[in-house]
Amino acid sequence: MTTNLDLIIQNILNPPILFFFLGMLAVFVKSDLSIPQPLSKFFSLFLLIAIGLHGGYELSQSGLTPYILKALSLAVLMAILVPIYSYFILKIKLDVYNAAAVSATYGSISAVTFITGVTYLQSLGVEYGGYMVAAMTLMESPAIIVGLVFAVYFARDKNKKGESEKTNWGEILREAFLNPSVYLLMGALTIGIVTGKNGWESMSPLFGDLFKGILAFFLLDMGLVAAKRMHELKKLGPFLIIFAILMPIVNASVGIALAYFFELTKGDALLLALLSGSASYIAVPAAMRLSVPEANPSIYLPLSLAVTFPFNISLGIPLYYFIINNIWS
Amino acid sequence: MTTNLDLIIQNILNPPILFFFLGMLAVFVKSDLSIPQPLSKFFSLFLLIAIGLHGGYELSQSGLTPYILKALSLAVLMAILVPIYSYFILKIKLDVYNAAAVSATYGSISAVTFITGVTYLQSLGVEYGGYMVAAMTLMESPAIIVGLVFAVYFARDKNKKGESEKTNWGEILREAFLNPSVYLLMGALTIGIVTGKNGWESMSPLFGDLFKGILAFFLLDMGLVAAKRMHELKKLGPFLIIFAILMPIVNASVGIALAYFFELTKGDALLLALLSGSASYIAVPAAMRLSVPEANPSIYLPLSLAVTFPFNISLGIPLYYFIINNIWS
Amino acid sequence: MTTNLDLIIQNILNPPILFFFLGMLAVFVKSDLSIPQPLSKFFSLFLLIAIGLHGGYELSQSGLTPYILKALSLAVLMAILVPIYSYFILKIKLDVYNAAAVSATYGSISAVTFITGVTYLQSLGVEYGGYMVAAMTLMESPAIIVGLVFAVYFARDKNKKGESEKTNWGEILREAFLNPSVYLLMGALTIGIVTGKNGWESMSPLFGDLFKGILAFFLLDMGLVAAKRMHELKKLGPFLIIFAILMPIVNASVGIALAYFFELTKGDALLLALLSGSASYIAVPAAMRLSVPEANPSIYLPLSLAVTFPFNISLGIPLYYFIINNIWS
Amino acid sequence: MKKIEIIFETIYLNRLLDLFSEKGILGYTLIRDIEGKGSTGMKSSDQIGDIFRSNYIFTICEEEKLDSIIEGIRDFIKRYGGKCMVTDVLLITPTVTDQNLKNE
Amino acid sequence: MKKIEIIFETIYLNRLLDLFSEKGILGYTLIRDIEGKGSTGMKSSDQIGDIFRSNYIFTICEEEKLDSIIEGIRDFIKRYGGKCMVTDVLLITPTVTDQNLKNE
Amino acid sequence: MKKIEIIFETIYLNRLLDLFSEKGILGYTLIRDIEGKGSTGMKSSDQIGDIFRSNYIFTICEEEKLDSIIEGIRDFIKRYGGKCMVTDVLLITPTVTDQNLKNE
Ligand SMILES: Nc1ncnc2c1ncn2[C@@H]1O[C@H](COP(=O)(O)O)[C@@H](O)[C@H]1O
Ligand SMILES: Nc1ncnc2c1ncn2[C@@H]1O[C@H](COP(=O)(O)O)[C@@H](O)[C@H]1O
Ligand SMILES: Nc1ncnc2c1ncn2[C@@H]1O[C@H](COP(=O)(O)O)[C@@H](O)[C@H]1O
Ligand code: NA
Ligand code: NA
Ligand code: NA
Repeated sequence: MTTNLDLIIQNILNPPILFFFLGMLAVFVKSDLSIPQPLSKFFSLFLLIAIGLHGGYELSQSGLTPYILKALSLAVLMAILVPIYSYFILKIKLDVYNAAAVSATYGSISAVTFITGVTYLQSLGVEYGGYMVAAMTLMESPAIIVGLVFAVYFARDKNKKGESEKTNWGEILREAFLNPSVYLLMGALTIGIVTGKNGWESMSPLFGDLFKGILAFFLLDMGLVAAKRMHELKKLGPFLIIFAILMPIVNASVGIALAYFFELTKGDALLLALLSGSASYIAVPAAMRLSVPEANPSIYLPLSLAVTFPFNISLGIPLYYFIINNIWS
Repeated sequence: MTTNLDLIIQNILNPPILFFFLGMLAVFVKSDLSIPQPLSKFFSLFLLIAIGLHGGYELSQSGLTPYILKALSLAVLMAILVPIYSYFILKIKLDVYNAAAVSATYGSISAVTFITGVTYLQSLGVEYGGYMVAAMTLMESPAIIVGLVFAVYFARDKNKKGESEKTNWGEILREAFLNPSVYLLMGALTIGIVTGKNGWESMSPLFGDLFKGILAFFLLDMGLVAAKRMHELKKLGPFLIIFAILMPIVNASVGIALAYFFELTKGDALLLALLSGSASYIAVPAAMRLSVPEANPSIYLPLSLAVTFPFNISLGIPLYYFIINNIWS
Repeated sequence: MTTNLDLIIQNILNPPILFFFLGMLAVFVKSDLSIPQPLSKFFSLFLLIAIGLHGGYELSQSGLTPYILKALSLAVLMAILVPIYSYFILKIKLDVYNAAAVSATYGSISAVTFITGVTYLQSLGVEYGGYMVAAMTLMESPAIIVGLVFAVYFARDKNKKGESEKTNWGEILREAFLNPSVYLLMGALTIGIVTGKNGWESMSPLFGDLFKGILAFFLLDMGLVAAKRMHELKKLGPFLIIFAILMPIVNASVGIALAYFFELTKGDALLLALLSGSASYIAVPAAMRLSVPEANPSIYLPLSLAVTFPFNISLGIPLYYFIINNIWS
Repeated sequence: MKKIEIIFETIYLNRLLDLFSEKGILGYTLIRDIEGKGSTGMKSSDQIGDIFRSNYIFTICEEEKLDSIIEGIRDFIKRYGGKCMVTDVLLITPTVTDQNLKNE
Repeated sequence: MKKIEIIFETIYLNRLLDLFSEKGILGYTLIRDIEGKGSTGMKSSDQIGDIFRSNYIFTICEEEKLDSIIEGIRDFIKRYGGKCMVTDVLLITPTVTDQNLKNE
Repeated sequence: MKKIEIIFETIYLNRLLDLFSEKGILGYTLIRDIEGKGSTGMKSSDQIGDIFRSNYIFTICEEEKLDSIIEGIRDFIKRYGGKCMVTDVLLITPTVTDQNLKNE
């Protein structure tokens, strides 16, 4: 029987995770290590395409079964629920704009957290469904809309005094559904579905075999960037830091409960938990900066990038799996 | 028996082609997807080196047979013929400078069109010769010289009134034969020939196995860039747009006729047709901008990049193969 | 029996070496070939991580035997000896600052020279130890300290007249031991040791299989950069050029003598010779520019990059191996 | 002529360009991914994602247009942050007479 | 001193540098791959190939040299397009006296 | 206000930023990896490693601070090389009155 500690060690003794901490350490010891921005972009484009293509290929093999539809529905449900209840928790300490932005951030997902969970399941030999990539794609956008509706609705009074700034919903919807992450993921997913087995076979030497190596490279970069933002946490106070650690656990637990109730497999349950518990650090922050400039990015970005992300990939994954493992068996 | 439609679908259901259209679509729906320039550069360097190395390796295995010399001679012949007759067609509507620049563009080749044709032949299981890479290399430069000779010769009178700007033939020859594309292709080809089987085996995990994946990545980028230039087509009028679709078909047909007459194999015939029918969008436009600044790049670049290239890789390849298939059998 | 010439040809008919000369040639014939800086960075990060991970993995399999400790000690000894005697040779012609900077450059190592030697040994089928990567890591920093001690000690009098510029040893030590090259190499080595066989298996499709291809790409870039610096050599005079060719031979010979005396294997002896004979062109020049701004980078960089590096990877490697092969047998 | 330089967050580029075309500014030069420090902390070029990244843009315009443009930019900065500077420049055109140079 | 700023198409870089050395300009600073919009449409940095890409260069020179340089640049722009601006600057050198600063 | 522009070797960035904070400069804008030529030869952006690479930085400051800052920069340049220029600029702030524009 594997203990909780074994599960953590199994997760941490994984080169990608260790490269993340190597990146963080570089900042703490003031090494000048840096990764130019075009490379970050390359790694993240690569990962999105790879995740999409592989998920699409698996969907092309499995087809759209009732079980899959159930899993996808649960995912969308979580993507709408999480930002709603997060908003009201956050309103305790934050103003309307910041509460809306932070709740949107936590309502959406982190693709890298997701795939770190996938490699964890692979290392344990636990099965999971390729359709969870579709679930992830569906979960990226709703929180942006929910967050914005809150911001617009609850800030009505303030706006009245200022000049009549009409909310440009067209731009916001485009930002929510066509931002580069969502667009590329959907596109690659579709190409994966359409080209099926042949397509995947021609693409897998790049997008399959090299996946873990590129993930390690990208996590090295994320470690650098996350550590550089850490100093901003000091200004945020304990409420938000605690939020950024407890909220993922709460959201993941709600995801696990739903997964249990609707009889998902253990692997799918972990991925739903991770998607629910993870927070966005690329797509949603960009959307919020554009549509809610009043919110302070030095709140929502460091929380997501420098607290929730490291927590999830190091301790969160084994913790959620420990819970699932105990409940399911 | 495969029908024409099957051939098209076989070609289009290819991840690289689909990624090209995914890139175009991103621009049309105004997604912010973008690929930083150093990555474009990486992909194009990669593809040139990979094509060169592999072609060189195959040449090192086959040696220089009379058949190969015949194929190479036909290629050079086409590279000289096409810009000559194109010039006189283009003079109907364009001035000397623009006619020269467009004809040079269409007389030269597009390496990515070529390799898309190669992957198409591979998917059909049709044989072709690695020496066609050498043919491609030989076809890059002549059109630059032909175009320039036209520009200098027919624009003599105009030049007389202006200050005596002497044509710097040294710079132009260097641009024609030593521009980065030609140089790298020739260099990699030579290295491939010299290092033979051992060399290719050590390089193929990068330059062989990952080829299709990188091609997909690069075509995504080309889709973005091509779509961004499309708005310029409106200003060009129907003559040029029709030219950019009909001319590839004409040039490919001449190539097919020569290939048939000189008894090339079906695979080699397709590649000769594609080389003849494709137009340059990197090396020749750069050479023309330098040596014929009077020509308008908003004519020759969009025609090649936003009309001929998409046409060739989607419909041209199966169309030319359909013709060849019917004639040869 | 392989002759010396065979050994050279065996080394030169290697795609990575040929790509280096292709890069140099591009500059000499004035082709516009260029590789954007983010790609150089990518290749060098890739190579450092790959070398570290693989060395760490091999160390995890071998453990730390007395033989390995012996090899590591010899490496450190060479890293301290070389800059000391180099300094006094260089003082014949150079001032304190430049002598210190050049001797630090030659006391440290070039990772790419090292791995070119490794691929050479592989092509000959000669065994060598993965722990030599640890030896290399240990050899990077000491020369920086030695060079600086010389600069500070022998330049005391000069400094007295100027404003009292205290040497910032904290910054210098960080630069010596935590510069990006050393940091990443140490980090990857550690991750390789900690994650062992499983870790390496998940990373090797990227960092193992693609190694030679990326090395070829990086050497193409180094060829371009080295050739661009060559014109600076004219100003340096014969003493320094001769130094840059003879010194590697001397240092390698001392390394070979030590290796023979302490009974290292032939493969390890070649790598020790190469590490001793190679000169740094990234980490040490950066450290010197920071801590000895009085030294002229147009002396130490071109010597290392445009003379010693090309010499070592083309003629040095087979020469040193020829010597070893004759002595050991 | 006047040179108007603006430093602003990358993410608001389209809005600034919209403002430019509203105000009849037809030409500009843009440098992406610069870095900087100011009252809102550090902007660096090696972010993951587009937050905390800056661009630099400048436009040369006639003095008559200046007031109207500056007004728009002031609103922009009030809402989205950033810095704006104005300097005098002499624009060299192929047709300008040498006289202009002397009179600057 | 005068600061001469030029925006030009990347592809003509060598020709501009030739012009500089012809005119005795020994120092310059260059920023590659900028973007911009003007009468000849958009120049962007994410092209495939070198067409429609721009560079930015500036050089500080003595006022006496200005006329001759500007004349060369005017011809350059006439033939190859681009924009050029001139401003007054004070060059700080390690040896300059504080007097200069006051007199600007 | 004054605009101080400095071109310096990449490797000395931290030392220049230290100087800035010593002198009370709180804001600056930085463009990395520019290229250039001067008395110390070519600096290009496609080096391997950090030697022979340049950055460009500018800071807007009040005229009163200028002398003290320039003095620091002069020492910096004497030791580490580089170039520095000063120009007059008008800083547009959200609160400045239109009066300022006219009076420049
Ligand atoms: N005093 C200054 N000098 C030059 N650039 C500045 C200055 N203050 C701010 N900036 C630039 O303007 C950006 C935004 O400034 P701020 O809105 O004050 O954070 C900074 O990231 C810098 O790039
Ligand atoms: N009014 C302007 N202000 C600033 N930059 C300009 C302006 N007009 C043109 N430019 C720059 O000069 C380049 C060439 O301009 P043009 O020759 O007018 O197309 C453009 O791509 C811009 O980068
Ligand atoms: N006259 C000049 N005009 C513009 N930039 C210059 C000039 N002289 C030098 N520079 C810049 O300053 C850097 C250092 O100059 P130097 O210390 O003279 O080698 C050069 O690489 C250029 O980027
Ligand atoms: Na979530
Ligand atoms: Na052609
Ligand atoms: Na050494």
